[in-house]
Amino acid sequence: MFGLGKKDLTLFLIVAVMALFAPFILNPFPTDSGMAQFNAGYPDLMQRFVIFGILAIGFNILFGLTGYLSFGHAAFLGVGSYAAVWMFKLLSMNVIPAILLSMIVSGLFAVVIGYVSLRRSGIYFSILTLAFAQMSYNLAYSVLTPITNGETGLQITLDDPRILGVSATADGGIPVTNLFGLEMRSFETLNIGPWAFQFSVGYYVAAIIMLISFYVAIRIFRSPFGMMLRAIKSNQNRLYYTGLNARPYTLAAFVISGMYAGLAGGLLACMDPLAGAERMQWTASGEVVLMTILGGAGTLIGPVLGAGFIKYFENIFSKINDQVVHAWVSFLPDGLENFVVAIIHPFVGKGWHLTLGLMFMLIVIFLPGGLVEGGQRISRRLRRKPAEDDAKSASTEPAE
Amino acid sequence: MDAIILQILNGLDKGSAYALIALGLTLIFGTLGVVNFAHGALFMIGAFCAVTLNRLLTLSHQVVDETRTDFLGNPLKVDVPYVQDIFGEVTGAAIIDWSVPLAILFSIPIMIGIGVIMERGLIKHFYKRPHADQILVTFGLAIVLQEIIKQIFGANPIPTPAPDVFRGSFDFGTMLGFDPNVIIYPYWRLVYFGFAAIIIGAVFAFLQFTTFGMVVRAGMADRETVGLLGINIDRRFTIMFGLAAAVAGLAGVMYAPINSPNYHMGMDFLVLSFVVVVVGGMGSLPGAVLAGFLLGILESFASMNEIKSILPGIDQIIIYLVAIIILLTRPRGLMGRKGVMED
Amino acid sequence: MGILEVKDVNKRFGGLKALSEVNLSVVENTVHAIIGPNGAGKSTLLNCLVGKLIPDTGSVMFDGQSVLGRKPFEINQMGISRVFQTPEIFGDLTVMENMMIPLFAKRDGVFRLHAIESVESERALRERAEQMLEDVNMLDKRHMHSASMSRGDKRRLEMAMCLVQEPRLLLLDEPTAGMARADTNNTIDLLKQIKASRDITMCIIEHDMHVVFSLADRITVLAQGTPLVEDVPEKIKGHPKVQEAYLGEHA
Amino acid sequence: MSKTTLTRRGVLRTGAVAGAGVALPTIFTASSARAFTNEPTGGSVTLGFNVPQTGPYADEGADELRAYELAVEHLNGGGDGGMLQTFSSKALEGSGILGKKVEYVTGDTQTKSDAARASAKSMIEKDGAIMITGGSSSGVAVAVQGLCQEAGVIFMAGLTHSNDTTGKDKKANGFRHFFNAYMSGAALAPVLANAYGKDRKAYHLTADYTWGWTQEESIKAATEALGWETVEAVKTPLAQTDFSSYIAPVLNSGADVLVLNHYGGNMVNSLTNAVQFGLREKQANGKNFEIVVPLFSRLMARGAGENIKGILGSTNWHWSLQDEGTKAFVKSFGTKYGFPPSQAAHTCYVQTLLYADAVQRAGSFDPCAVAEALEGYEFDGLGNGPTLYRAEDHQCFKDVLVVRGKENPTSEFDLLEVVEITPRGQVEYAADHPMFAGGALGSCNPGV
Repeated sequence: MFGLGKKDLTLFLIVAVMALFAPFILNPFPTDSGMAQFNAGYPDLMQRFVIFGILAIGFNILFGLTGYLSFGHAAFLGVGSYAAVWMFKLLSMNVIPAILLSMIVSGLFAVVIGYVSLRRSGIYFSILTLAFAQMSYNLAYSVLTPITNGETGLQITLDDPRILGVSATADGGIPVTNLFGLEMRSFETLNIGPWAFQFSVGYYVAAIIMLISFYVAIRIFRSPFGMMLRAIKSNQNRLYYTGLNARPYTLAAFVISGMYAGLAGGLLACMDPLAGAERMQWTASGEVVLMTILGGAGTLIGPVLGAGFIKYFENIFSKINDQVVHAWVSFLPDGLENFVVAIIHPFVGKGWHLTLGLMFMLIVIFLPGGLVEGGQRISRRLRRKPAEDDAKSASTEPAE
Repeated sequence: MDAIILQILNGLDKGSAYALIALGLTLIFGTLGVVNFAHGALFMIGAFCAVTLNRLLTLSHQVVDETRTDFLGNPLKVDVPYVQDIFGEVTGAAIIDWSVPLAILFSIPIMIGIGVIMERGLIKHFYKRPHADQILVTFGLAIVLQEIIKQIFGANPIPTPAPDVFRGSFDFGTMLGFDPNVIIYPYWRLVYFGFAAIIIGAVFAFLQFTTFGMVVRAGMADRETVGLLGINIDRRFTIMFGLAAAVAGLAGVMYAPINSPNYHMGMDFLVLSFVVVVVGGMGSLPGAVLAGFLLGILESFASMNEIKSILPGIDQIIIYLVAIIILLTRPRGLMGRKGVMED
Repeated sequence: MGILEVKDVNKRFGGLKALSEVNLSVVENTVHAIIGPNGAGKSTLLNCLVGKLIPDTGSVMFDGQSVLGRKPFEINQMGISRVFQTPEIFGDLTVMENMMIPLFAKRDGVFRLHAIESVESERALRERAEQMLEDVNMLDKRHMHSASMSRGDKRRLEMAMCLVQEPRLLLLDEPTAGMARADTNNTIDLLKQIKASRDITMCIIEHDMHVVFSLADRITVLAQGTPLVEDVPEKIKGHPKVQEAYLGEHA
Repeated sequence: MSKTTLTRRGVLRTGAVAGAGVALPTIFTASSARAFTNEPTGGSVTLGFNVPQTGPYADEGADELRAYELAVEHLNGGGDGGMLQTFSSKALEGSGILGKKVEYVTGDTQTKSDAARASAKSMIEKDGAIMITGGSSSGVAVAVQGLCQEAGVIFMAGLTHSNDTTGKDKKANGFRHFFNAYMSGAALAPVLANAYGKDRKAYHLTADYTWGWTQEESIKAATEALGWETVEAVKTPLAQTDFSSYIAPVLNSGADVLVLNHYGGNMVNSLTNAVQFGLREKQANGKNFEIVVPLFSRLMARGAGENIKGILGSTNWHWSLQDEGTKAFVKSFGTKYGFPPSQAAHTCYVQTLLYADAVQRAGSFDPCAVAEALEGYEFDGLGNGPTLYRAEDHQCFKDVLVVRGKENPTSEFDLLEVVEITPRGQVEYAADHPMFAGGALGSCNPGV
């Protein structure tokens, strides 16, 4: 079905079901319990999960397949966001033209950067992409402020000359991003007992686009083109002597991957019409790399898991303060309670970076293949298959 | 003319810092083949060695000064360092004043220790792993290290002054026949430049003239062959890692008076030092040093008003622009060898 | 007129004269061996044929067209395939995928963005790949991860990858270097079988005389960058100039 | 877990959502049932404290958070009440806001506009925060202010000094208590002219982003009006850590004053570098060479150590002020944490009180009602003397402090001494002043 193999189809359907039921899955704790802090099922974070998932899927097409490690991928994310916000400012608050323009602009950007950077390979390529992205970031923050609004980030204002649409709504507000009238920010809440589930229009738009992107990525992985990209990673020399030119293949992969990043950037702007220069900083590029490696580079689902993992820490762990920790352990005697809080304190709230750093190290030390390998190990245990068998099947289908 | 001389001086100084960090990074790349994202953190820890020693020397007991009050209106408690109790007021104050140079001695064993523990405990297990895994684990380590420093010392920069005698600046211009105050340069920065030159020289001499260095250089050129010769290259690599950590740490110690250390200074330098290493050419020590000074000087030139007025924002991007140009014209950087980190 | 014509080729590396006045003519549908002691310039010559090096002077014509200045992939598209000294295959891919890539290259040229169709759906190509694998007795290994195979199998796979493109000229760079006797004999058998079963021109660079005399129709002896003799194997065997060139080394 | 054990802290957490749970099981409660975004329905109300917890401003963020916790404590009737006793409005009684217990959630802005918005959105969407406050940079303030406008909650800005926050980027739902670059210039210039004379040549180093530019513009205008000449104004990259190549040419440029339009880490480094170059011991044009740091932050100044001694700058507030409000605040903050509060802590504390008071006076949490209560509101007793929240741009007008780095500090907190308290009248400007032109407040948005 859909031109996918059985395994791919299963994977796709699992992802689709998870994406569609995310508001339930991510909100497992009743809202009035102490654990509600760990709920991730609110629109903004769910949107971020799928949008950064798109970014990581796209990055993986380049890095996972060809092995070219771009350290400047965030530049495309940023350019995509700027393009989308300019579309909102100048044309219409409809998200479709914004998304299209963000993909086109980032694609063009990727052609230029890719054409130059792909003349080198290995770490030289990484540094070239890094240099381009840092230049973009530094200029966007300073000299290019008329286009990017610098430090603050490009926003929608009340005096935008919107061609199709109004500059301001009747009650003097700024119009809202929408899909043919369906507002991205609107949501419905479903209360079942002590649980509250939020269904956001923006999330579902982003989720459907993520599923399409994921589907396209699977097709690319299984296509002759995807195979060529893996061949490039494996042995470029042989490829040249087999009558194939690696350069256009890598450039195509780079551009596709850049357009994915642009799409993600455009979607970020659709959900929240602001484009900040920090989106292009090297730390943001590094984050994409980390997401992909953390989840499992070269695997289909890994990067999405990695993206979710990092965004979860960023948004959930950073919000846990001492007051919250006290609430969790309030059943303990006061002295012990303070002791436990003191232990947890360095790892949450302002210490969320510490936890994230530790998680990076633990995962890469104990799960060399990333989160996907963790999943594989668990399922292997469950199935109680001989380990050999799986090792073989895993190695024959490296792109799973 | 005077402006150019001035910026060359500035560039040499910036270049010293770049070159020192890049040197250690290249040692690790070249010998161990490891992409060490935690190298910036080692530089930062070096700077905090200076802070720590300063703190240790100023460990104090409090004496109540009845004549003054604190912000809540209570009698003011004045800190009296133990060092002054032991060595007397004047000598004690002098020791505190010289805490940064003293921290050089203090930091060497600490940095070597940290380097060796890092290599034995963590990096060793990643020699055969893909570069991507190395990046992830060392990046994780860098975050952990800087968060630990943040928990201890806070996020704000901590002033760590140089000894009093190095305050102020030296007037080069008068030596060269310019007017006074045209070409001035802080004493401490001269010290830093000299110090960097000594360290770089020492590392090169060590690699050039000792058997140990010869083995390591051979290992950098062809690791497998050296291994086949029955030489225990692993132990030497551990020592090399310790050495690289010490070089980064010393760069940090001496840098503390130039810019007050803060917990994220390592990350600020990390990207730049990678650019320097790659522009110099992977695995080339002279390349790293050369690139460090080159980029430092170019960065200084780019900050001149005359150049900025022609090319606005050039100082924002100069390093990256130069890196791109060099990598496009010289595929393996200034002095890189073929086949190192190209896949 | 041979299918491959090398005329007056010179190549210097700094002060070192690697090739001087090399002339070579390879006749269609024959096996032509190039032998010579170490440093005779065999590999340099081969690299000039496939576009990796460009000669300083002279011409290299394949089927009437110059190959000079063309990139390796363009030369492959002209119908020249190359087998390397150490087998160059796509180690991360399965044997079947290794076979599919040259077929795509043959059908679609140096680049085509077919990113949405699946490899699975290319029936005709798959059948040809399977046929070729059967010819080299590797069909049962088609799902194997190619990096995990023995060196002999890798060599076979590499040859299959070259042959499946139906090249008009197959260049082999010391195909048995570093092989055990048994593997060497297998390779000779394989090459004999190839030679017998299809119209193909082969140009072998080889060190091992056993291989050369089992296969070659004509032999060129290269020494110090210049061809010494060119003749049929029987005549080469006792040739004084050849013995002189190999003196103390091989004989 | 916390439901059965109703300890002190347990109650604190449960209240927020109790209201939502009562109406079970309503399927698809239309969110429009509420009159405005996150209308508190239970016995408590949630405020969102969005401060930098990682990155270079983490310490400033931590101090802001301390102030917020103190404010919440005071609003709920705990502690000694702090400024509630000195505040001119007596609407607040220490029983929460409108009888609802005040709770809070915290988040990390990372000093990035993107992350700050994500954090604020999570507070609004997940935690039901009715008001967002905090931040330590203008970029973040403007970005979060924009978000709050769209989401329909009130934004009480933390530390933000750019003219734009209440200038071209002003929003109906956003309010700033902190002073701005224009006020810095207006307060500082006369003091500078007094101390260093009217015949001075200034050399500006300016952080190359929006805040830096507005500050440079403001200081230039104010000093030039008093007769100073601007020799050169050089932009420095934000990421710059070593300013030597920017400072080295200063002495030879003919200037005799260096103005550092830098903040935070930039300020610490550029000032340290300038002192290293010995600029302060030099003479130029026959006068002593001087350095000016227009926006001083005591917390950040600590990083520059001895280098700040004798240097003039402006600040929003300082703990050594002797008015009753300041004394009360410093006392309760100092007693709780053991050291005096920073200006960031002060503005955040005051903003929380002002918000709570406005709700109390309006009798509703409705953002539009709150905004109306704040607009044009005159108050006193919160430090800085009598203060006005101007209706036209939601900027507070109050006294501004000119400070100098102290020569003989008694502790690491005692770094600045107040040179002059510039009266409000001197720093006021018209709402349509060209430096604040462009943009419009728009209309208040109650959300939903």
